[in-house]
Amino acid sequence: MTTVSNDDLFAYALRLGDDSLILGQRLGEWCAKSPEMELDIALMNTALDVLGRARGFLTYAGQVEGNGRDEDALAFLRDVEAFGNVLLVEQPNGNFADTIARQFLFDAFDLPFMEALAASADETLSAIAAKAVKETAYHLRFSREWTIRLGDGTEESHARMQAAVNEMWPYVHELFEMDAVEERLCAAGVAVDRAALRDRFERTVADTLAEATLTRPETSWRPVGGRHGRHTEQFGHLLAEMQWMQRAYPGCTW
Amino acid sequence: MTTVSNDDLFAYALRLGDDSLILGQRLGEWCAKSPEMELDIALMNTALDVLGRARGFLTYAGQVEGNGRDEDALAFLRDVEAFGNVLLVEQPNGNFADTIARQFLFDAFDLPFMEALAASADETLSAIAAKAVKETAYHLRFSREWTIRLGDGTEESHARMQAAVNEMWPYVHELFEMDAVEERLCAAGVAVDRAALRDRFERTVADTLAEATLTRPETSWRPVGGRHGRHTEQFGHLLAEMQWMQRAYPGCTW
Amino acid sequence: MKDALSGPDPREAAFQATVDSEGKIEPKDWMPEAYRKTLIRQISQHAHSEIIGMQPEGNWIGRAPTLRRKVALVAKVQDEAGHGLYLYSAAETLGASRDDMVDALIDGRAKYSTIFNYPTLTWADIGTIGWLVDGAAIINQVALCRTSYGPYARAMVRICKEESFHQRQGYEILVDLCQGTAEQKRMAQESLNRWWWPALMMFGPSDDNSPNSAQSMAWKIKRLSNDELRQRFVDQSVPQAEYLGLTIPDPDLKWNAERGHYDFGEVPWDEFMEVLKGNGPCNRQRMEARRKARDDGAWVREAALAHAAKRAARAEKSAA
Amino acid sequence: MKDALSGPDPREAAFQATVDSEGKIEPKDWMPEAYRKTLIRQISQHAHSEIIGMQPEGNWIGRAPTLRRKVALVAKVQDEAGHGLYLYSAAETLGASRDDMVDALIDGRAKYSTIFNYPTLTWADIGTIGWLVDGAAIINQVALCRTSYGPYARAMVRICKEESFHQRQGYEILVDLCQGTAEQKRMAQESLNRWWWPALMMFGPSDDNSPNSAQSMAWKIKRLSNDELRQRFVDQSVPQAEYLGLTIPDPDLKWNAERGHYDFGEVPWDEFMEVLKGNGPCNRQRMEARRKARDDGAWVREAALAHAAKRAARAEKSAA
Repeated sequence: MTTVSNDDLFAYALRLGDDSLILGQRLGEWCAKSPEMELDIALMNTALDVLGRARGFLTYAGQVEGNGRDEDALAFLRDVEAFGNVLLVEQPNGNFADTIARQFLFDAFDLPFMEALAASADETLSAIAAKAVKETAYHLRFSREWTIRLGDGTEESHARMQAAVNEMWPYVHELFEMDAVEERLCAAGVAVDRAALRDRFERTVADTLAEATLTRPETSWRPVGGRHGRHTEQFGHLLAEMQWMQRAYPGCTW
Repeated sequence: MTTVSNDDLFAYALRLGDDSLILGQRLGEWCAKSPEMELDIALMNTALDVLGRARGFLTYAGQVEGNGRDEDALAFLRDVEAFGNVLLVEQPNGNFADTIARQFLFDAFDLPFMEALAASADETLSAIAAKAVKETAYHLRFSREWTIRLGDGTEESHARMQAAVNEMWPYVHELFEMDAVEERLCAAGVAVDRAALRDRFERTVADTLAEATLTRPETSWRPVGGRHGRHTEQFGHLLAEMQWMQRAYPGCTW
Repeated sequence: MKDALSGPDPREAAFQATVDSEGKIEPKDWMPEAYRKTLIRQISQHAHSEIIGMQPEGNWIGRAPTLRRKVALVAKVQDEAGHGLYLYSAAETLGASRDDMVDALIDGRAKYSTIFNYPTLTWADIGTIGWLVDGAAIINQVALCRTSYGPYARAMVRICKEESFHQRQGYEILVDLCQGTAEQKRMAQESLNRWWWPALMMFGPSDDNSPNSAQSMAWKIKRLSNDELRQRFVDQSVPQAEYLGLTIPDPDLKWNAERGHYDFGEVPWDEFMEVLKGNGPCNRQRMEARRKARDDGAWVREAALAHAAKRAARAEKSAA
Repeated sequence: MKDALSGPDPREAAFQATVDSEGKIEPKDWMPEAYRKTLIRQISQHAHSEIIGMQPEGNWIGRAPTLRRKVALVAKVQDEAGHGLYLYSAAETLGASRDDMVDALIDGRAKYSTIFNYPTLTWADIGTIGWLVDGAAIINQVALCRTSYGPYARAMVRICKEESFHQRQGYEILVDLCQGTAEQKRMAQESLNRWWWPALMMFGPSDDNSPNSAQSMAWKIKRLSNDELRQRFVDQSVPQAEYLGLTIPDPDLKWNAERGHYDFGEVPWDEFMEVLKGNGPCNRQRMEARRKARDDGAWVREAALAHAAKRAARAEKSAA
């Protein structure tokens, strides 16, 4: 087995943490705004799960890096170009269908991903993933059911759900992108081979869209760049909000 | 003539600066989003004018304070409770009618206010106000005309404009509020006697609403607190955005 | 139902006997209409307070200063939504419908705690809400754990446990602020200055001005008077403020050895009445946010119903 | 219009003679349909670019780091809106309507400069846009000040002056960053890394792949080829980057003493084609924002028309 470089491991744990953190931040924006109080609870629940794993990944990233940065230093004291999350998770909440589409596409990827990561040679990543698997199975059930409910609901909900899937779809490709960091970690049995997850993802999507009477979008646009800090313009506004306290009151204990 | 305390003068210049700054910040949010490109230009133009006088007032406040704070330290390094602007100017943009209502009510007050301040015994305040008078006369013409156009336009625009006036109206009362600081400065010929402006304000409003076929709202709600740092919940979000750079990169020259 | 010809309803006497002997009234038991209505009003107000209370705290989820605090805040707000639902269910056991109750809230016919009409302006407010607002709520709710209506009493037992946890978390936030920098401590003090009096108002008008209280006490819906609860809250909060090193913004506050309680100044009842009338800093905003959530989500609820109907129709067809 | 029976239209010869002798074609002059269409396409694209270009810069108005910079940025974006209107007017002298042109933009039938499909992620991008994007625009526009269509040429003269001012402001922003902290300088370099190649693409495809260029050159709509303009831009930018102490992200960039120009690497034309097709990072977002502004503002424009009609009717009535 190849030796794993700390730089690679740091980058990997960081980007996984960022995916979870930013998704959690977006979900938190739904608080007290959902179509039903039960949905408020469900969305907060998903937010809690992903924020929980964000804490695990970021804490681990900080340990691996060894420069004394903890989860909060990593979450609150980096600027846009240092965030490695995929563009999908930073997409604005839009209407409820947009949020469900973002969540469903993420979950459909995330379940096989976390299952595979649970088998990682890295014990910390494996432990975080093992816990995440159960949570994500639940998230997927929720987002899948709502995709179906909205897709096969009223005319209006069908149109909105289809528009939402169309809007979010281009961003799924980045979920399967491997770079040199992940290739090396994958060879070492630490990182997940994302390409190998595509079939299962496509089956989940195909089944769900069929049941939801929705059409799989075909677009030639495959935006990437999130992994290397090239985010959307909305992302800076998200950070301005998320990081406000640590930026305005540096060096405090909260 | 009474002597003027630096504390009073600082507080006064600061709150005038804050009124202008926060209104300018809100207007800037319209950039590239207006109903017509000409309106983008007009709103940017108003933003430029009020930001310009914000610079004047805040720079002067910093000089009077004498602690080395310049306009940027004052604009970007205070938290919510230290801002003294009225609640009216921090109200979210809403739709175009909401912005016009906010602007019209502000301008209808601001023109007599700036005219009176131009006669201030304080030369700096007087000079800023003298310049502002011409600008505000133009702002008022613009916001008044649009109040009329929307009020006496279509059924939809009438309903929206009336709703906007109703929404913004409660906040006008704070514009006329005098506290001990202003009473003292007023006695010294430095500050404007706000109460004395009410008649002219009411006439402008009455004329305009009549021409716009709109009704003057009657509400018992007269929210205040902005002068003493008790703002709305939206205000913290405005600051998080406005202050991002100075907070994230402290001590830099830009 | 009372029969005018036959004198007092014997069921009413039985009901009152159960109440007097600390028994619980259950949904299927007979109860006076006024008791039912009072309970529905009180429980639904309590539910509304939980739901509206999500807004001021939710305002800081995006800006919580650490991930640990962010997670705790999300969990807390989620608990509040849960409490709201739990309480609406308790009210439904009395024959009220949740949709009607929510409509009454949004139309302004129903009330909720005036405290949630104040804005959260700084992070310290999240601490203060936990400490004082949840603290006051617990004092109310502990008393209600012995309320005469069974489902409400049981809801209170469950809710009290979670609220205590929330209160501790809130207080901890303030401990961190008060042991932190001068700026942090100032933030805590400024927050206390804003929330102290509104927190005292949470117990309702003084007993002299609380017309419904006597009947509620007789029915054991209420177990302690507003002023008794308020005194309990003040007595509990003063040493907590002292530990934090914060000054309660009441010049009349002082220990009264004779009474064995703290004396305190007159609550600004004018402000209370204004907020109650709808003229607090955030009344309009809170209602507007609730209305917007309901209206923006209408298509989602319609879709869920339509989908359920389609499913049911398909199931019927395949069963046939 | 050409008459098939009578050979070449003599008006066409007169037109070409005017062009060849550096005369200006004016709105009422006869001109070939293809000339008119080419101009409408080019001027409206230019107008669209000004209007769409407001978005990436407008994204930083709320976050400009000083009040001076905020005011300058608002003024700049306002200028761009003015340029857009000015250019739409120039196109209208050729018989196009602004509404049609804007509809074509929003429907995706019309193009605008690909550069505005890149996001502004840091404050440094505001500097870089001023320096490189306005810099490139000026090089294009200086050449266009001598374009054969009078109103367009005059618009360019006016616009060029303001753009020079904008470019200087943008460069100054970068000077401050590059003379600032290490973090600021890094921010400037990172920004340059993202914008350099997209800026080079602003001059359009290389001459070999620019089929319309020959006719445009003959009509003196265009005065210099894409590659000539691009070379001019590189030659101008390299010493400016050197002064800033920034590295242009092109390993092939080097001075060619023989040519008296900088050699530079191959522009990533694949990316250019993708962005042109609609697949840049922000194409969808830019169009959506424009569409939203148009749709959200429809009621305002309708109200203005309705009010104007009411006024006119009242004026007529009182005149009668």
